[in-house]
Amino acid sequence: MAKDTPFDPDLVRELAALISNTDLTEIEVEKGDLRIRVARMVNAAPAISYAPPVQSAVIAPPPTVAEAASTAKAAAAAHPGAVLSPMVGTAYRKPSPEAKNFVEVGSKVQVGDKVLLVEAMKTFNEITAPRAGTVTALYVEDGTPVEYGEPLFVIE
Amino acid sequence: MAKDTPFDPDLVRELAALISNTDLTEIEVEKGDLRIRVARMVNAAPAISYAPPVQSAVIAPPPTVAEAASTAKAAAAAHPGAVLSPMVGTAYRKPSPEAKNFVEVGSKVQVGDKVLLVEAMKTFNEITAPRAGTVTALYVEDGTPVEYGEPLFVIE
Amino acid sequence: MFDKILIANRGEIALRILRAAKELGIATVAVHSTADADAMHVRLADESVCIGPPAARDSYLNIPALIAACEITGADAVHPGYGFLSENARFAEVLDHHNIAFIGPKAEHIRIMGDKIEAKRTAKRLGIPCVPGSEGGVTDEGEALRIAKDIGFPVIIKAAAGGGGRGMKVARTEADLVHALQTARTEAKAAFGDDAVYIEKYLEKPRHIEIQVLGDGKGNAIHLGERDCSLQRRHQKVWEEGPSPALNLEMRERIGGVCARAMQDLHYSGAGTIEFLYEDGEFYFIEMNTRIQVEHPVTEMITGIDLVNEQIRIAAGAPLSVKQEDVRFDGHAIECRVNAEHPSTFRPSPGTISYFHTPGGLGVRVDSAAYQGYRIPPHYDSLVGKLIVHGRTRNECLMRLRRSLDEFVVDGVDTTLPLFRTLVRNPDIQNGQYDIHWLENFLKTGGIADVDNI
Amino acid sequence: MFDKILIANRGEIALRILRAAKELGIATVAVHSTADADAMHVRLADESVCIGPPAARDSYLNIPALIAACEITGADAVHPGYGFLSENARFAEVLDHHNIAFIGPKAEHIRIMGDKIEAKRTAKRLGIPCVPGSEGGVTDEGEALRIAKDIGFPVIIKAAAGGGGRGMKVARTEADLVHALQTARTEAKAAFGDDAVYIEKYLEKPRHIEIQVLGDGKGNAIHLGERDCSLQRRHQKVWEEGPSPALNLEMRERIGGVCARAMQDLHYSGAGTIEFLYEDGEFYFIEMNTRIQVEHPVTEMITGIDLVNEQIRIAAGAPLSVKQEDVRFDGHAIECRVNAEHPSTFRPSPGTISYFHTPGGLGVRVDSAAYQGYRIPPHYDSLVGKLIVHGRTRNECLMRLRRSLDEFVVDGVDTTLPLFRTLVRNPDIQNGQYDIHWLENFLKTGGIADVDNI
Repeated sequence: MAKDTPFDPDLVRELAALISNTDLTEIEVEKGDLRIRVARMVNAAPAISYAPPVQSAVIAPPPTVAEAASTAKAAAAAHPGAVLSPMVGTAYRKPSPEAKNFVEVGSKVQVGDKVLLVEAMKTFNEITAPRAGTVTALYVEDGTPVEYGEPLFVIE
Repeated sequence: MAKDTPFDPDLVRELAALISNTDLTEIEVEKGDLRIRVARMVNAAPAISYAPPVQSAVIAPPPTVAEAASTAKAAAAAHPGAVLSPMVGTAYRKPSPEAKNFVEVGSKVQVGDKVLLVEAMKTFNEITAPRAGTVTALYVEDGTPVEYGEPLFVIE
Repeated sequence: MFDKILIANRGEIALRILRAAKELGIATVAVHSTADADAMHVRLADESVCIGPPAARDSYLNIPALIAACEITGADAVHPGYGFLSENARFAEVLDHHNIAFIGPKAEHIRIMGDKIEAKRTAKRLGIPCVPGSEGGVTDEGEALRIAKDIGFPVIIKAAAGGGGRGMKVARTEADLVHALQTARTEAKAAFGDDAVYIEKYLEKPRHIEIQVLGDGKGNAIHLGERDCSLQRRHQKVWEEGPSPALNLEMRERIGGVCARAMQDLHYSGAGTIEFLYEDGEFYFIEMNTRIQVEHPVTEMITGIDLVNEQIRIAAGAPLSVKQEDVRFDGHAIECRVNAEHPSTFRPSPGTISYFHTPGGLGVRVDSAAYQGYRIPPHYDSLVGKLIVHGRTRNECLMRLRRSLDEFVVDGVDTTLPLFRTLVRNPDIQNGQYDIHWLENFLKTGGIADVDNI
Repeated sequence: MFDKILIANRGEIALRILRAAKELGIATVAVHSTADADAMHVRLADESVCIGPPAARDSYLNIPALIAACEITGADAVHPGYGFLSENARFAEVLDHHNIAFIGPKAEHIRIMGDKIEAKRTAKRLGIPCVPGSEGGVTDEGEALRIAKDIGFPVIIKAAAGGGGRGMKVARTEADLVHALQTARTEAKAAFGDDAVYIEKYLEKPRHIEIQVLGDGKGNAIHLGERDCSLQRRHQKVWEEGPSPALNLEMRERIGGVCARAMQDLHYSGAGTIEFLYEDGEFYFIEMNTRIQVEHPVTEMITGIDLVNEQIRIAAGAPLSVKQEDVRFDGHAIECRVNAEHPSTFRPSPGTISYFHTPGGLGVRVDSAAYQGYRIPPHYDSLVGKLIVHGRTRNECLMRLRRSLDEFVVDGVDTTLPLFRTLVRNPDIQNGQYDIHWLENFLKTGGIADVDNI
């Protein structure tokens, strides 16, 4: 650095590093006729963000009807191979109590194969495979309630 | 650390640790010709910031009693040479209606010189110059109301 | 009493029902579309069920989904709120078929009152005053004159076959009538191929006054006085109050008595509202709503009676909690419907509420499902909340309303709060001098043009 | 009527006064310390004046600053709220000297009731029941027995010269008395060099019951029934309700009548509260507060009378707005004082409110100066707000309180909301079976230890 520079940039950089590594917002140094002051505004970033009432224990979301595997399910809903329930109702894995399940985890399915039934108002709605593949997860037991949009199974 | 470095980074780090472990927001150290000042903004942290009701036109702050020059005054309150009112009351620039003003803008004052009177409950409280200098601004007219903490004048 | 009520609605009325159920110690099920997963009543309910996508026909109007939701949660009663399925007789029947109680009147009464012609016929039979007019089509000039004299001028002449304003003429004098009749018949003939016309009493500056009723379904029924809902925009009520500035005690008791007796005769069950046009001391039946209404808090504030609590108790077979002679009207109440709309253009303003602060203190009630950070979905109505204020007198009520409106902060979306801040300061409103055309005229003449300065 | 009222207070009561003034169409001046510049009532007032630094003695207790604030704003009346200068007779006199109305009683009455001995003497003279006991010191055994029999057991024996518990003995029987008297006299002699003792009725499980009064200063005065404030912690009221679960109509009318007549005799002006201990059907005067009280909304909710409005009107020379025979008690009301304190340790928790959502709906009132983003300063009391709930019956009120408490969200600081959620579910509270020791015992025995799960 040239002799006639009024200050030493390296010195400022060092101060900047110091200020970053501490929680200081300002450093001022004075020695002889030299005086350097560095500052940092840490709250510059956030615009306004709002705390939703869900923060409070009191107004936490209530249990959904299918609470049991809820966290696993929440993740599952985002799975690209997940099939979601098109309606609220009761899910069945077989056409009658005596029959065997339409599919099991590991079953290979073709497009249109029956996988589940969802009953609402005595109407049994067939849930079929939207694509060919292997059933890698099943989130409902026989006779369990399902909500609209709840993940039922995964085909991969 | 090289001999010619004007400051000792370890010293700054030590000050940073000190400031973190106390509830200080500023430390200034002066020894011989060395002066180091470190500061920290403690309200910098919060991720959540709140929109105060002042945003709304409805719950805007009401006019203060001395609305007239309010924006100029707000700036003035931060002026290092500003003298703030120690009480709420009515400000007077002269000891009696016939007398002349204690000071004018441009007047030179010594420590203890009378600058204003503030009256509350028929008691006239002298506002004197806290330092020597020149009166560079006067924010109150004779007989105007002042609030506690309101800037009265500036001495530079 | 019921063990678990499913709330087949959304928004502030869903929260209102939840509150009533909680206060009765009854468990609650909230149902919601995917757009309402964050709703306040969903958060507060004991259980919640997602019943479908945002479109109401696939969720809140989806009967199979609602029945399924009852079955998987074990709800033994459904409260339909207002709108959606609240006046759907088939829904009531389907619930009955599934042994689930419908918190509302009998399906038969919903059906009768849902049919314009049948409703008017029933009202007449029950002694409820209707708009007087010719029984059928009139073509004869002499008969028309006789009828008009009988009714009293002004009268309106409407094409019997028609609708939509064509062939409608107002006659204010006998001389008018002959000319109006000819014109109306000519127009009717041209438009519908039929020159028969109806003659009816014409109301120039009516008020909208409605009577709240409660029946136990076993022949006991009472009235809870009136609400004046004349301040409307495009047939949407904006400001409701009770008692009406236009009625006195005697008129209230007369029309209230007529309505209560009619509901006794009908063996009506639950809460209902009989709507009238009112002019020159006379009432004219418009329709009956067989459900809780948006403006029900006005009546609650002046009578102290919790109408949703009554609905639930009646549906569970309990008797009415009060007798007619125990109903007392105390003070005055006004409700303002705060919508997420621009206060002068009324353009809907869905979006996120960035700041929400409700007024408090004596005589102030807020019924709102909104909260800070709540996103108002664009799929449904724009009601953000209702501000209901009570005072010992109408004047105290107006002054309290004024100060409450000034405390109410809703940022992030446009609301109609500035409209109400204008209305509460208007001399006509302060004097109670308004009819069903007042607000439209006020808005048309720029009453709230300078809204940004309010 | 006044043109402009200066509110010489802060927090929720400052906002309460502002609301009453606005509803009367009177301009308002908020005064505040530098710590309260962001207060809600400051934002809502027509004018504001900063009167000093945070310390109350330099701001809210600073009489010259308040007088100066009146003078520079032209306020013609001052409402002192509660606490601070509200029971300072000199402040009332100084205001009078400056021709500014003090919204409160005459200085003379403030002074009398502010002096413990003078207050009791005055109460006795006015026929208000006091704790019966010996007129002066007793040393004779026979006299002691006669007095004790006269009063009825149990009695408490206190050193006439003493204080602080030394020389205090409770005697439950005649046999007890002789022994207790000896011990007390010996202890008194040792401690104070004087063995004279007082004998007084001993109350084992009293309730705190207070009567609200209003007088016009001209000899007219009424009572507005009682509030039961027995639920206290360290002599701080926590939960107040009215009517008291312990009183019936006849007892209310009897003690209310005594208080109203006393205030008539005194020519008392404005609002006041006569506080009693109550046990076994008898009332015993404690003190009279010559100001509005924190718990005044309980009375407002069951009578419909706006007490602050009355205070202002009376101070302006208006007559009382109601006669005794027009006062009706309607339903039941409970107030919970929500403090920024840990709900079981009661450690104050000043700081910023990061989320604030108040309950709404029928029968729910919130009196609070807090808002989201508000920073509770550490300099003053910790009251965040008051939740007041009304119901037609005590049971309805309790159920409504329960659901309201569950809707109330205050994040960012600790509050006593969990304490109230526990209390409202407690069988003793539900049955109204509590005395002034109940809450302390409940807390001592870990009643709210598991607070984090509430």
